This record gives sequence, structure tokens and C-alpha cells, in this order.
Amino acid sequence: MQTIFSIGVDALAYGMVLFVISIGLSVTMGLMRVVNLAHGAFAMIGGYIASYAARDLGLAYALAVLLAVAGTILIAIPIERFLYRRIYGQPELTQVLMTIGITFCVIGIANYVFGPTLKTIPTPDALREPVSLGFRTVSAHRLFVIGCGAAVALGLWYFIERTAFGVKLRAAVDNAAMAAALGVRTEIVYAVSFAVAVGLAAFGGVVGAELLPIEPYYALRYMVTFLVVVSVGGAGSIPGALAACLLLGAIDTTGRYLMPEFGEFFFYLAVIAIVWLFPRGLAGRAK
Amino acid sequence: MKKLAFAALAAALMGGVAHADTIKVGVIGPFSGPFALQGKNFKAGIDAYMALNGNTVGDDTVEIIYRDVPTADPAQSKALSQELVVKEGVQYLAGFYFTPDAMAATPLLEQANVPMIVMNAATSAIVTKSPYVVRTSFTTWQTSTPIAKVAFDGGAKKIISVVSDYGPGIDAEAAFKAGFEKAGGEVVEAIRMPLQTNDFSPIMQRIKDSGADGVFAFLPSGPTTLGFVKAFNENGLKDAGIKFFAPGDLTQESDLPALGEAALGLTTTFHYAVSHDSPENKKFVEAAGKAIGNPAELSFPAVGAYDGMHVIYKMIEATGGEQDAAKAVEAVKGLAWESPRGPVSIDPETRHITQNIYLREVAKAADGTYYNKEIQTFEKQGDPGLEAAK
Amino acid sequence: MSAIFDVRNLKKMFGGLAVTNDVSLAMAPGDRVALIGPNGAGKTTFVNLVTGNLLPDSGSVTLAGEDVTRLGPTPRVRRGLVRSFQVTRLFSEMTPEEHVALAILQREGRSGGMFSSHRAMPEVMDETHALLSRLGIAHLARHPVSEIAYGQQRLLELALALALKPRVLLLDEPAAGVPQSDTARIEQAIADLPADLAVLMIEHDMDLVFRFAKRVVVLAAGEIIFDGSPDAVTKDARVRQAYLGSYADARSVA
Amino acid sequence: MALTTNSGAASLTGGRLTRDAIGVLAILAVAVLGYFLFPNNLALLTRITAIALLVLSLDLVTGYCGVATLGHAALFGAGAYGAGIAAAHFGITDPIAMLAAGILAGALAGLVSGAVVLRAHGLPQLVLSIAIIHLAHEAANKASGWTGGSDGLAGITPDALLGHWQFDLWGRTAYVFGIVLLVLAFVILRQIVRSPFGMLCRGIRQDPVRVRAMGGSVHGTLVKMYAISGAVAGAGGALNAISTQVVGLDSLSFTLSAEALVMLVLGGTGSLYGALIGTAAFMWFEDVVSAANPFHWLTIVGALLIAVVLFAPKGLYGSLAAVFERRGRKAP
Repeated sequence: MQTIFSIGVDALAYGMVLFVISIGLSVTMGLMRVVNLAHGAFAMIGGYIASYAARDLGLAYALAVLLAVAGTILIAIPIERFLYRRIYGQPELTQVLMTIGITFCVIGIANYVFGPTLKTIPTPDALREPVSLGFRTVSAHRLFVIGCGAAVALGLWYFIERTAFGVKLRAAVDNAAMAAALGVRTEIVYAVSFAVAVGLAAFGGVVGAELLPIEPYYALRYMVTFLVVVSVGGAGSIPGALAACLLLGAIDTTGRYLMPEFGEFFFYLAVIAIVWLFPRGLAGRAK
Repeated sequence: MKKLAFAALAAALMGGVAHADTIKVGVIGPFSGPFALQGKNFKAGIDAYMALNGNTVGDDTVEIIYRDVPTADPAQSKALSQELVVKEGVQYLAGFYFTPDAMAATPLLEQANVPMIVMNAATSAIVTKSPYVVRTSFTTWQTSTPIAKVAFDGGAKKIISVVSDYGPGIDAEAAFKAGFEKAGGEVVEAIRMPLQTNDFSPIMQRIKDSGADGVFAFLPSGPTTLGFVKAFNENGLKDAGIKFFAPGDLTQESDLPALGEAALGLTTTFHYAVSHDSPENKKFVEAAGKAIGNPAELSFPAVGAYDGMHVIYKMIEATGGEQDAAKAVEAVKGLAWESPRGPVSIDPETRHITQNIYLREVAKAADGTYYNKEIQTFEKQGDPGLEAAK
Repeated sequence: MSAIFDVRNLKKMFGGLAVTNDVSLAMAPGDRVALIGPNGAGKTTFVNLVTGNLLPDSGSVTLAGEDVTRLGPTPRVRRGLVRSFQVTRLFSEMTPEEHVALAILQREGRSGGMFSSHRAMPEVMDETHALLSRLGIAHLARHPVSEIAYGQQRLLELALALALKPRVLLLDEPAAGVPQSDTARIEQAIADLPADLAVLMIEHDMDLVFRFAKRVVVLAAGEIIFDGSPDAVTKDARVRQAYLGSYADARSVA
Repeated sequence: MALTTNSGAASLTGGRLTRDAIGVLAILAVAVLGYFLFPNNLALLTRITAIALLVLSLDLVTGYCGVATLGHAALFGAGAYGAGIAAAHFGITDPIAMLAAGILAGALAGLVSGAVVLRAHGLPQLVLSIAIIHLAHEAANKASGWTGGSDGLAGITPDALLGHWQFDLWGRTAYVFGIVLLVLAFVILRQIVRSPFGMLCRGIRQDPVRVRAMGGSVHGTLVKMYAISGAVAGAGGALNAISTQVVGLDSLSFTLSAEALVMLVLGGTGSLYGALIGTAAFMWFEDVVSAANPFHWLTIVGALLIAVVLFAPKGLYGSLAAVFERRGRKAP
């Protein structure tokens, strides 16, 4: 029994880490219809900035997180302006080619600037303490990530469903021409959404760095995982992404506990089963 | 048409031999991609050796040609080896970070009349694939066997083994099990986990539930080791007094800054620590550190490459620059020298390096950096893996 | 004459709402029937049920004596039940010639051939070009569809349907979206359809309906409220009610 | 009327045949040129040939049928392991027999992955293909008794080709073998893509609903195409196994799948020439850049991909063809 609880906690924590890092991709893919394979690259940029700020400049963790998000968005602005704007509405394969190209470049540059070694982001002592849950201990950082995941989910849901901007965004997504005719400046809507997505990527990259450490190949190494959870959830759906992350997190964690030697099989067989049952993702909208 | 091609080819080949005053060495390694750091270490080791010993042997100038195989890709490795031999006319093939890459090139050696100097790939069987293979690195068996004795002597009687599910991991599991059971201990459980594992918490839960009083772990050096060691601490295994044993891949020097305090006190056995205290090593670390740019990135592949160059220089010396693989390999059988890692020799029978294996503990230096502190030496270790395979 | 196409008591519910309620409709070879009805009457659902894109909750669809109720769209097509689309659905990168040839080969079960080419099959090419000439678009045979005018694309849709040699043809607003100048061509093509073919046309344009149909069926709120001659339809009280109830302007049926 | 169309058709058929002949001649010319320009680099050229077969095969499902996949290396790897296992475990060392084993294994893998991948569309489809390639990779890693696991499958020693030509260090036999294979595949595929079946596939890519309304079977056709694609990829895998005499897990990797897709999009989808040009351009570029600067070539390759999207959005061949077409139209 204790073991089941224990695995449950691990599963929840892992699922939330996946959620925090992937949700930004759900925004770009679901709402902006861009297959953004460079999502991991932005998460990695966030991680590097936070690492530099916290470790080399000695700034506080919270400040480093803020800097990472702001810095990544700043870096992303010209990339959006000059590159992404060219691929909105283009065929998926073109988007794949472009974003893989961007990913390669970011990896090469990161390798050149920061070197190939792992970079850590020192966390404050409070997050490093193990916390006792009665039946086991879990690191405070894990609880922090779970909290972050919940906060991001709620905040994003509010942003998209309840704010004026969210209305414009959904209108622009459903029918860009119509939205433009109604006076919505779709270019700005897209730019802001992109910034939000990139900011979320950076945030996820930083708070998830304990599990997915920052190094130049981060951008490619975890890309598939991000892509999978977002698609399984149904791109563009926050509840869907959350459900997919928790479900896949649980399957992955349980699989690795019960039969670690077949760990990969569990995860991907689950993916096939889910897509088989829900060909448009867990929360996929009917056409 | 065919004849013409032959002629062109022959001319090209002859050209390579006739101008023997430049001897080319082809080095295959991961110079880009996720393992670029290890390739960088190859280059640093080679550069260091040539900086300290000059780039000439007798009248001959040694030239290194690098070829990139970013991840294990035997077909690409073979194609590039072939290109190095046929097009560049290299007299020596060297490098090889991954076992499959080395294995793929071995069938070429005899026909090409080229010796292969393996500077890293650590599966025992490589040297058996061709009589022209010499290895100056280590094998997983070689570095994993002594830790079994350390574990048993340290009081651990029940051990759970946790390895990454691929060739080297399985080697490590077998080596440890053999060593530990011979010493009288019991491996209560052997877990193989996928290479792509991000969250090690469930594994830690397994370790906890197994009731073992120690864990033996093998993971390839790189980002996953960080997650593993952190999970070990965070899940309270360290505090519960579970002992941790591993070969030194897990605490390679270039990962230590990231591992930081989490790794403090971890005991590993390995053939080389950058901190090794000897005049040879001081010289080596200084030169290799300069070559690599950032000395913190220096790690074990550099010393494999450094000693590999030593072997190649000896081979060139023995053959007088002529292309004669058999003679070259013969010349280094039994060769002994003082390497930065300590005294080493080439076993005349296996052509694998006999060396000291050190027990080390991750410690904090006065300047706040972390290093592998050598605390015990197992002298003149051969490769038990070849014995086991027999 | 026995019915080639027989729909009996067809029923489909969407969440408690009967979108198609007990609809029966039989057609004999050579019939020219128009199906009309105000917006939301359930015409699209009816077409989807008949063509096999939707499964009915109850009722049956019989084609030449064979019950096809449970068959998917493809087997129905192969049995001679062919439809055209309200909005043109064509392969934008292919030419009319390729379209029609593909349809002919499909009809003959030869579309899986891998080591032949339709251009090397004289009989297929002849039939293709005969069909394209009949519809007056032979001169466009080798232009990509994306480059030809919408009216001509509608003609090509007809050609495709004909190439399948249907026994029952469902025409879903064949003249929709076509500029005035081209409608005559399309009407002509419809008038020239093979005499033994049973044609069911779903249409809004009442002029076209009156010129084409020998029989008019009116669908409203999922039920057939009228089935009779074109002359009688405008006088029917229920029809007037159905249309006037939803349209202020009665001229559309007048 | 009928007469004139017939003769028109005949001359057009003739025209297409000539165009195919030109294609074959172009491949042969490049091959011969490669042989003489890089006589010492035949191993690389053979590898390009094998990958070209993979990219051609990917073009069949992605370019002609519109199926998005990032798991196509599963078919290539199946061919490689099929040929390799036949040689290493069953003593089938005749290169032609090994090739047949590879083609068969590839076609089977094509059937299986086709059946799975075609279940969904768009992004979920992409994810299914990713799942397949990872499962295949893991399975091969697990079955190390058969596949050699992560150490690679060694001990593949093909006999001399037709009992005459040895697969030797210089790789001439392998190269010629590969080019013959490529030309054969090209000719067969040219025929298939313009056959009624190929037309049906193109139709499915453009509008599956229309195909169904014509009585065409969408799923069945695509699965068939997947099997053909598997046979072609399997031939590429077998060529790789025969020429390098080793098969590694990388041949079943996501990386190889993604690279193949990049090469295809680079060259231009939906055209066999695009697939060939994309492969040759990418691999040549990668070889040159990584030899010139193995430490930072990734940045340059990334920049190339971005440049292609910006300046040649239809891919190298597609954009080139578009330019010529425009010129051709301007001329009377």
C-alpha cells in the first residue's frame, strides 16, 4: 500500500514536470498551428540563462527564474519576427524543417558559448530539504514543481478562457480572416501568444531542470517526449495536456517500477493505445 | 573503365606510401552531438601528447585526421574508416568512443594493413575481432570488477545492481555479479533500466523495496548520471545508509561540477582520475587542459587518447614509418610505460592495456571544486571480461 | 416498374432530436426527383445516411434489391450509388483527364494496377475524352484542376459521377456557386443524363427544380411532408407552411 | 476525335518514357562522375545510395500519400536486420538472397507500421510513427541474441556478388551494386507513381473523401503503398548491411527517421527527383561541413535548413522545377 502511494507521488511529480515543460508547446501547436520542434530549444535557453544568473552571478532563484523567462522571450522576439512569421499557415513539413533548423542552430551556439557540460541551477535551500509525507520523504523541489504545474494550468486556463485577449486568440485561431475583419490585429495576437508559449517553455526548462538537466542536446533529447504528450492530450487543450501528462507520467513511473527493463515499451505502447482510442487526442475536438 | 579506376586508385595508394615522411593517423570519435565532450577529450589527449613529444617520429611527421561519428553508428564508422584508409591513406586508425563503431571497422584492418588503437570503446570482445587491435583505455569488466571486492570488504552483503539496458551496462552487471559472488556476497536483484530514463524515483523505490544494503550502479557518463545521483539522495536512500558503488563513468570529472554536493562521498573504481598524483599526470593535465580550453572539461577519454598516441609513436618508431601493421602491433606487445594514470603495459596476448584500478571517493577540494580522491590501488589489473567470455 | 433505389422508414437521432424521422423514398430507373426543403430540414443528414457516411438508427436502404443499410460509402459507390458534392471536391493538382480516367479505372476495378498507365489504355482514353467532350471541357483535359474555372469544375464533377456509370445518382446542388453565365451548360448536362438513370437532385434553385424534376419531395424538420408532381408542390398547404414559417419571402417556392 | 487523342496519348507516353530515360541517365551520370571524382570515397557514396532508397521510400508515403511519419527508419532497419540476421544466423550469405530477405522484412515492417500509423491523422499520426520507431529500437536492443543489441550485429560476410565480385575494402562492388539497385528502384517507382495505383494515391493525399465517393478504398490503398515503401526501404537497409557488413541500432533510430524526413523536405516532397536530390545534397553537405569543422557543423546545417525554408519553400527540386515551369510558360 505504502509503495502504491509512494509511486503515486512520484507519478504526480513526474507528470507535472512534463506538463510544465510541454504546455507551452500545446499553445504553439494547438492554438497557433505551428509544429514547433524548437520548443525544447527555448526551454534550454531559459535553463542556461537561469543557470548563468543563479550560479555565475549568484542571483536569487526567483530572480533567476524571472530573468530566464524574460530573457528567453527577448531572444525569441526577433526569431518570431523573422522566422516564425514566415511559416504560420505553411504545411506542417515546412514547419518541421524550419524549426529543426532553428533547433540545430541553438544547439550549436549553446555548445559554443556554454560548452558541452551539464549546467545546474542552484535551488534555494528551502527547496532542497526533503519533506516527510508520513510514509516517505520527497524533495521539496518536487512539491514546488507540482505547485507550479497547478498554477500554470489555472493561470493559462484563465488567460485563454476568461480574458479579452483569450477571446481574440481563439477568434484568430478559428478564422484569422474573420478575426482580422473584426478589427483583431492577428499579427500582434500571434506574437503575444508566441511570447507566452516561449515564456512557458523557459519557465518549464528552469523548474524542470532537476529532472531534465540543461546541456546543449537538451533541445533534441526531450523533443519527442514533449511532442508526444502534447499530441496525446490533444494540441491546444490545457485539460487534455494535463490529463495526458498525468496519465503518461503514471504509466511511465509504474512501468519503470514494476518492470524497468521494459520501461520504454510501457510508455510507447500506452501512447499507441491512447491514440488508437482517441485518434484526435484525449481532448481532441471533433472536426 | 575499370582498369583506369584501378590505376587511379593504385596511384593514390602508392602516393600515400611513397611520401612516408608524413604519417597519417585517422581518428574517429564523437566530435559533435550529445557526446561531443568525449570527442573533445580525445582531441585534447592527442594534442597534449603531440605538444609534449613533438609531431615527428624520426624523420616522419605525424598528421591527425579527425572524422566525426556523433553517436553509435557502425555503418557510418565503417564508411569513414574506409574513406580514411583508401582516400586519406592513413596508416593508423584510432579513437572509437563506442563499441559498435570499433567493431564495425575491425574487418577492414587486415586487408588495409592498418592497426587500430582503441582509445575508449570498453567492450572486452573488440580485441578478439582482429589481431591488429590494441586498446589503451579500459573495459567495463576491468573497472567494475574491483568495486565488487570493495563493496564486500566494506560490509555490504546484499547488493542490488542497477544498470542502463545496453551493452556496457550488461557487462558491468555481469562483472560485478561475478566479482561479488566470488567474494561471498549476494546480488539480490539485477535491474536494467532504459537508457532514456528521466525520472529515477521509481528505480529508487525498487532499491528501497529490495532490502539490499548497497547498490551497484552503471550509467553512461552524461546527463542521466545527474538525475540518478540526485534521486538517490532525494529519495532518502543516502540517509538510510544504503551504500553506493559504481565504476568511475558515473563520476567523471566533467560531470562533477554539476553533480556537486550530491556526489560527495560516492565511491567508484576507475583507471584514471584527473587528480592522480604523479609528475607524469601533472604534465599531462597541464598540456591537456590547455588543449581543451576549459580544464574542467577534462575527463578519462583524454588519457586513453594520450596513451594511444604513445603506442602509435612506438609503432612508427618500430616500423620506421613503413606501413606494416603486423610489425607495428608486434612491436608494442608487452610495451610498458609510465602513463599519467600510473604504470601500464600492453598485454602481449590480449593486446589490451594492463593497468592499476583505483578506488576513489568524491571529495571537495580546498577551492570548493569536487574531485575524485584516490584512496586505494588495485595493481596491474588485466581484463577479466575476456576470461569470463571463454 | 420495380424500384432501383428504396429508402424505408429511415430514422436518425442526434441527442434526442430526430434529424431524419421515418423517411421513405423509392425511385425507379429513369426517375428525376428533386429533394427540396428549407434550411435545417435534414437534407444533408439524409444524404449522409443514404451514401453511408452515417449509420441510421433504424430503417433500411435498398439498392437494386440489395440491402446496403450497413455498408460504408465505398461499397455503395461500387454498387452504383454515386453522389456529387455541394462544394466541389476535386484533386487540385490533377488534370480532368486524370480524374475521369481514374474514375473509369476505379469502376472497372483496375485502379490498383501498378505496372500500367491510363495513357497506354486506348479504351480508357477514348471513353475519358468522349465524356469530357460531352460535357464540353475536352479542351481543358490536361490543365491542372486548380487552374480551371469553377463552372467547369462543376462539369468535371458531373463527368466523374458519370464515369462511374451509376444506377442512382445523387446530385447535391449541382449549380451551387456557379456564375450565371455557366448555369446553362450545367443544366444542359443534367438534361442530357442517361435516360435509364435514377437521379435525385438536392436543390435550392426552384427554376432548376421545375425544369428538371418530374417529381418533387419536400423535407421539413426531418420528415417528408410532400411527395408529388412539381405542379402540386406550390399549392400544398404544408409546404407553404414549412417555407413561410422559416422564410418571410414566399417567392422562393412560388 | 478518338484517333487524334490516341496519337496524342501515344506521343505523350513516349515523352514520359524519354523523361524517365533522362532520369536514369542522370543518375548513372552522377554515379559515374562520383566514381571517378571520389574513387576513394565509394563507401560514403554507397551509404548515400542506401539512404537515397530510404528517402525515396519515405517519399512514397509522405510525398505521394500525404502520410506524416517520423518513424520511417523502422522499415529501413527491418531490411538491414533482415539481411543481417539472414547472413549472420542462417548462413544466407549470397548478396542477392540477403537483398531479398531485406526487401521482405521491409515490406512486412511496412505492413505493420502502416496498419498502426494510418489509424490517425496529422499530429497524432506523427506521434504514432514516433512510438513505432522507439518500440522497434527497444525491441532490437532487447533481442540482443539476434541483433547483437547495442554492440551491433557483426559477422555479416556476404559472398561475392554473382560469385564473381568481392565486397572489398575499396567498395567498388558495393557501389555498383547499390547504383544498380537504385536505378532499378527508380524505374519501378516511376512506373508505380504514374500507374492508376499511383494516381489513386495522389488522389488520396489531395482529397480522401473524393476518393471514397469514387468507390476507391483509401485505407487499403495506403497500406499497400506502405508495403511497397517498406520493400524499397528494406532494399536500402539490406544494401547498407551488405556494404558495411554490420548493422547497428542507429538504423532503427528516431534520428535516422527525422534525418530522412529532413532530406526529403529539403529536396521537395512528391517527386522522386526531389527525394534523390535532397538526399545527395544533405549528405554531401553534412560530409563536407563535418569534415571541415566537425566541432560546429550542426549550426551550419541548421542555418542551411532555415535558408531552404526561406528561399526555396518547395524544396530544392520543387523550387527549381517551379522556376523552369514559369520560364517555360513565358516562352511561347
